[in-house]
Amino acid sequence: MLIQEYGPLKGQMLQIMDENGVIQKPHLVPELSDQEWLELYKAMLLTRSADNKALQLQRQGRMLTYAPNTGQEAAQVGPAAAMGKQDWLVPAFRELGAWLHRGVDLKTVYLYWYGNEYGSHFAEGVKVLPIAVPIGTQVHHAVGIAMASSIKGEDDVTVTYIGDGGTSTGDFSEALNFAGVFNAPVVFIVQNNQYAISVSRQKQTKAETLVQKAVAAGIPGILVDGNDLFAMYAAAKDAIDRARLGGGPTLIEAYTYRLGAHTTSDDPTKYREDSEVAEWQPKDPLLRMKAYLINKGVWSEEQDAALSDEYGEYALAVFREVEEEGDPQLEDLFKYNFREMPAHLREQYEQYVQYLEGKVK
Amino acid sequence: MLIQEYGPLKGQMLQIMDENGVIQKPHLVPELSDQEWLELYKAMLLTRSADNKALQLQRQGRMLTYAPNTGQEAAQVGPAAAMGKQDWLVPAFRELGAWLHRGVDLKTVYLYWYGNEYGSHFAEGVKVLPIAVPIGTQVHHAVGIAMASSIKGEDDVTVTYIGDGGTSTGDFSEALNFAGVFNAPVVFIVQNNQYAISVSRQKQTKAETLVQKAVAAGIPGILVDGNDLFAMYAAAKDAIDRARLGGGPTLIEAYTYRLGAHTTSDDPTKYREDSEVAEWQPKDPLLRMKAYLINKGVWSEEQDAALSDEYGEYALAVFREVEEEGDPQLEDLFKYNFREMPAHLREQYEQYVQYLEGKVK
Amino acid sequence: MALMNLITAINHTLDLAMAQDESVVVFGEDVGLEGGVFRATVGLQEKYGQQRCFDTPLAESAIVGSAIGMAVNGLRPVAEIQFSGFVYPAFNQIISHVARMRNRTRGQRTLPLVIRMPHGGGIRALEHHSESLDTFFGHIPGLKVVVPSTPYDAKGLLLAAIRDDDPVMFLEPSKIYRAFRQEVPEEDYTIPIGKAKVLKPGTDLTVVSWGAYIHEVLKAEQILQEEGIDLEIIDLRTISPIDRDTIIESVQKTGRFVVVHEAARSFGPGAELITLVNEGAFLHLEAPPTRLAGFDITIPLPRGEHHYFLDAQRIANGIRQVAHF
Amino acid sequence: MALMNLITAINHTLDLAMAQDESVVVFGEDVGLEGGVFRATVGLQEKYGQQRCFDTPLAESAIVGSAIGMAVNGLRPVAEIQFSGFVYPAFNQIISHVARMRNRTRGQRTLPLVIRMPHGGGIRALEHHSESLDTFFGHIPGLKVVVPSTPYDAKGLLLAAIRDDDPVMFLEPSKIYRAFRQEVPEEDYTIPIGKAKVLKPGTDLTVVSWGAYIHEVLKAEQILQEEGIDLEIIDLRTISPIDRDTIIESVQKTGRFVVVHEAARSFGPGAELITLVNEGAFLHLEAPPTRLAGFDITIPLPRGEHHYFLDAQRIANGIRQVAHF
Ligand SMILES: Cc1ncc(C[n+]2csc(CCOP(=O)(O)OP(=O)(O)O)c2C)c(N)n1
Ligand SMILES: Cc1ncc(C[n+]2csc(CCOP(=O)(O)OP(=O)(O)O)c2C)c(N)n1
Ligand SMILES: [Mg+2]
Ligand SMILES: [Mg+2]
Repeated sequence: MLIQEYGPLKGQMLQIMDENGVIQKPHLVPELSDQEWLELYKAMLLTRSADNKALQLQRQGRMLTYAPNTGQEAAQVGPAAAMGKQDWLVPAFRELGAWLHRGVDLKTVYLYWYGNEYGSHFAEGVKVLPIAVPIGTQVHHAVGIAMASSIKGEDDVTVTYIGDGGTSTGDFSEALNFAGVFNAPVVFIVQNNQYAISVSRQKQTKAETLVQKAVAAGIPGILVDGNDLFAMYAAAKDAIDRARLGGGPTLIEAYTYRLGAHTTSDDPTKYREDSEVAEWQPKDPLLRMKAYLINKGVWSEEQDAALSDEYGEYALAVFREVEEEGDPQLEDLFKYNFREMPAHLREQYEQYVQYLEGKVK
Repeated sequence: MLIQEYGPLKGQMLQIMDENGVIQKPHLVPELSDQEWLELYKAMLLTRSADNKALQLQRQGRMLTYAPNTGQEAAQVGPAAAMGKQDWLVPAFRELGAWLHRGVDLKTVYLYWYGNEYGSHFAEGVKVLPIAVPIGTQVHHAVGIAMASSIKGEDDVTVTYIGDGGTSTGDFSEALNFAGVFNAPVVFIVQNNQYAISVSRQKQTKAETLVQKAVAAGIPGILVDGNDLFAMYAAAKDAIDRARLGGGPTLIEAYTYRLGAHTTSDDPTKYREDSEVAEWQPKDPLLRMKAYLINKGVWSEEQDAALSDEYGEYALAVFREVEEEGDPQLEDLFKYNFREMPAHLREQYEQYVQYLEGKVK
Repeated sequence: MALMNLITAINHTLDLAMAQDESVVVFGEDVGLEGGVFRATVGLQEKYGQQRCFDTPLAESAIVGSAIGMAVNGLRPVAEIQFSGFVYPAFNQIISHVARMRNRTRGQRTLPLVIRMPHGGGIRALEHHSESLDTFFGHIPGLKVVVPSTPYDAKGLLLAAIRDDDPVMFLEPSKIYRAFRQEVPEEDYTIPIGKAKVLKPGTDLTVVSWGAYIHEVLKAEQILQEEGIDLEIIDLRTISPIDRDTIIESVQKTGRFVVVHEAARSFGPGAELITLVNEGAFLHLEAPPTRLAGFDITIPLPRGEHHYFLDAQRIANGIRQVAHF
Repeated sequence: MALMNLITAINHTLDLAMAQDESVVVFGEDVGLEGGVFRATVGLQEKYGQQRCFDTPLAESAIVGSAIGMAVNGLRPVAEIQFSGFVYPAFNQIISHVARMRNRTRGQRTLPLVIRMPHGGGIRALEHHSESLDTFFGHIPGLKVVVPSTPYDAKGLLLAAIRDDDPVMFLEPSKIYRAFRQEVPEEDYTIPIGKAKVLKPGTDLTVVSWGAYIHEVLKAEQILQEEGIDLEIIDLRTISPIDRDTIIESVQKTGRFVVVHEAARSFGPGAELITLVNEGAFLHLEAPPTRLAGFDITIPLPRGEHHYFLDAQRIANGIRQVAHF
């Protein structure tokens, strides 16, 4: 078990493929075919393309606020791919790669960042919770979902995400502790992208690693190179399998970097050096994986460029649909607060409709 | 430094004097004279006597709810004695031994459990915060006080208490983390008395020890036999000295046992076996310390019985004062919400006074 | 039928709900082994096992937050908060998620959960054990808020709450947990959430109250009846959504309105009711609609708390002034 | 004098307060190095050092809880919460301690602290970035709650808040952070907390509002003025304690009352104001006192938020009905 070697206090970080796309720990490479790895790379590429498109659209004033995830694709696609079909995903708010891989439509994602509640309404059967904006809150939901699975005697596993900033919230510790006490089949993935808006990881906690926070709850943890798809897949698979067999929760720290801004409202040059970003650029999870696949002979720069364009066009087409859909129905703002609209709410709605009609005539 | 040997993950518990009152680690005995140890023993005895008296009075219907601390005296008096005159104490709610030793009048304590707000108003210069009933909240105050000391360049240290149950609150983790980040001169003492009302320590967390929660915040910690006055004094002194010199926070787990009920509203036989209590009885911190002092020839059973009676009478006399003081002034209920009573509050007060007067005539 | 007090009625109702529906789970601090500090859950762990009735660590945010997850994943959680004064750590979960998940997901994720807690004071308890949270919860769009005043109502309302597909805050007036017993049918029945109850019809003045205070109002009614003042008394039962129609109909008839509540006066629930009366019965008003409420102070410790709470005398006094306006 | 918008006025005021009083410290998430996500604290860390202006870890309960400790130990902390929607984790500290420490200790431990936060919506932001918390804070005994509506007022009120020996919740309408600039004197001045301001005297109807909405009310006034309706407009400025006298005097004169607020309608701040008007000017009322308020729904995401917020047209429409009652 990986935990033995890469546990919270081992001072080791699990890396299978190095920064040049060379496999360093062949015995740890998960048993997927080259074709399957290629598919996961494509999932990362789609994520990157959709991300870039969103940023571009935002600059054009067509998308609202957007939280880019460039640089974090492996930390998202790896675990998503390691999940079983029946498993639950409980995201924070920056997990595009995981959403898409777990079956959330890109259109839904774009609707969200476009400012439409339907962006949190997923297709039937997609076991993903909506974005949780208040940092730290979602991990409780994940634990509760996992507890319910145990109580019902089902073997679904729940995977949840949180940021490095999120690990300072009391909610994070409480949730780890609950998960430990109830032996909940849940995997916590901390995307340590080194920043919480402008606050660096060093200012967030004196702990040397974030994974060592698992010790407080008495649960296992593992520190992983979050930009290594192989390592992220392997660690997540290990934790998910263990959870499914009744082994309880695991904390995974995905050590990565937010290459872009916090959101489109943020200007990272105010709080970090370009040189720091430049150091992380070559560690880009896509570059590595592409190098690996090209080396393996199953992919080429040409194919890559073409697919990237294709995804970009696809993303644009999806966004056009979102734009065409326009604003939500007025009634929708009132309709979903309760199963049945209470009298006072109906009255507020109807009076407003009357007002709008009066205004129109 | 003790932390080296008894740190969070060493699996060792600091014990200097064993359960029979025999010193096992002479080199670790803090440098106090026999007379000074005797004084600390007396402080524990006073605590025990005041506790017993409160329980007795409560059974007579004269005291309201009371939270006994029998069995936890060493965990309270030890650290209180290790503090400097200028240091702050931020209690939870079961720290009678610490309050008394830090200069809180027994009368004030009794006023509190008698249901009078003056029980949270201490004599001038007593640097103790009132009881914090909402579990976990007080540790933030302690960190803030300590941060202020640093900011002002003063070298006061803050000591704060929390229970084993309290370590599950998000507040506890947040506070440890803040303390670490700001290198705050604060010492957290977890009184692990094995229960949070009916919930046993084992159900509170999967962590093997509570002190290992320090790891999450990257701060030092030490597990201590909470019924050993020598060990509690030594650990606290070590941590306080380090904090005063700029070494930052420490977490101390005082491993102890609540020999009595949670409060006078609680019936512990509902959730624990008598045999368990019986096992802990001989570990009583007073028994041990008394044995030590008698062995040393500075104390005797006779003196002990006499002093215990004396303290009991003293406590009763203090309580009579409390009873005689009667109910608080009506105006006091309104007067202290703000520096100046706002108009609406004054009106509410005056109307009520009018009502009362009207009723009387 | 059996004689039950409020707490035994709640215990009986939880038992019934758990027996009928496997998805009902009950948890909180001291809820399992001990059966709750007020003994609302006594016997349930023994009967239904540790999977369905259990103790949690001391963490209210986690209690409510995990209840959300359980509700998402097919259970009907009934979480206990030990006292209303300890629910604040869970406010983030309650406001940000409990109340909003349905709307956020446009109806896709519903949260059939109940959060129970002892509510209000008058039990000579320590600080924070006496808080009234009507306004806080009432002001949050997306929550239903219920306060029963009798064992019979508690059963019917709690069963309705557990079966409701939306989250319900169930506030139990701790002062009357054991105050009196009442015949409560063993069988299944529900009382609709959102409906007030006219406890006593009358012609001169409408009084609205709920929870423990209803019983003081009923005593005040006796005093005033002798003086020839005929009150119409309404037990609100649901704080949100408020049953406006029942109240407004009543005030249109009586022309006078008094609301009696334990919570602090300013921004309290009385303000909402008075405003509803203004909105629905302004032209019928013969006297200023009036609130008899807690002072705007922190609830005093036991030695002073009797000043805070309204008794029948004070209530009668307040109502009398409005009746004679 | 210098031209300032609301956010620059706040920045200038914090600077002034820190320069004058060493005990003033400023902190919160992104407050130090970056100078705040809205740039309210920009330049302060550079000028006063990391000890007096600093970033905290992401933990609102700890931010407020440690502020309490700092206030106990001789500082005057000014804590920033990044958005009002993220203050809920700190509710326990605010309700249980910030508001109660003075009373609990019978005046011995006072908490001279300020908790600042952007407040309300209309900035096309994500979920939780648009919440109005007037009622929540207003209902808590022991808190003062201030909402400025102009750069000039922001400075005077913030200085008053920082110098106040009691805790003040300082709610900054983020919609107008950069909406307009105004001459703000460089020198020291305070505006008393607890005093409303008559922005425009009038004879026909009293309108009370505050924060960003005041500016919509002023626009509505123009519309109605043309129709011959003469409004008296009051900027409440302090939500708690409310300046009743100013409002009641006004309503006694005009006989008509409208309160306009952004928060959800039910149990909202309008209910309190209407109740105060009932209590103080019932016999002068010529029309039902009325609230124009947010719907009882979760504030919609940007594509729907325009429906939630009241603009001058809707406000004028609502006032018109009361004027013609
Ligand atoms: C409780 C809470 N406080 C503050 C915020 C504002 N905020 C949004 S994102 C963020 C930083 C989050 O950092 P991290 O957890 O590392 O996630 P990342 O943005 O790096 O993905 C903050 C402070 C929030 N959303 N919730
Ligand atoms: C936030 C909160 N939740 C619940 C309670 C009710 N309560 C009072 S004491 C207690 C148990 C505390 O256990 P622990 O921290 O171990 O302290 P001990 O009582 O053992 O000294 C509980 C649950 C509370 N006071 N505060
Ligand atoms: Mg981050
Ligand atoms: Mg304990």
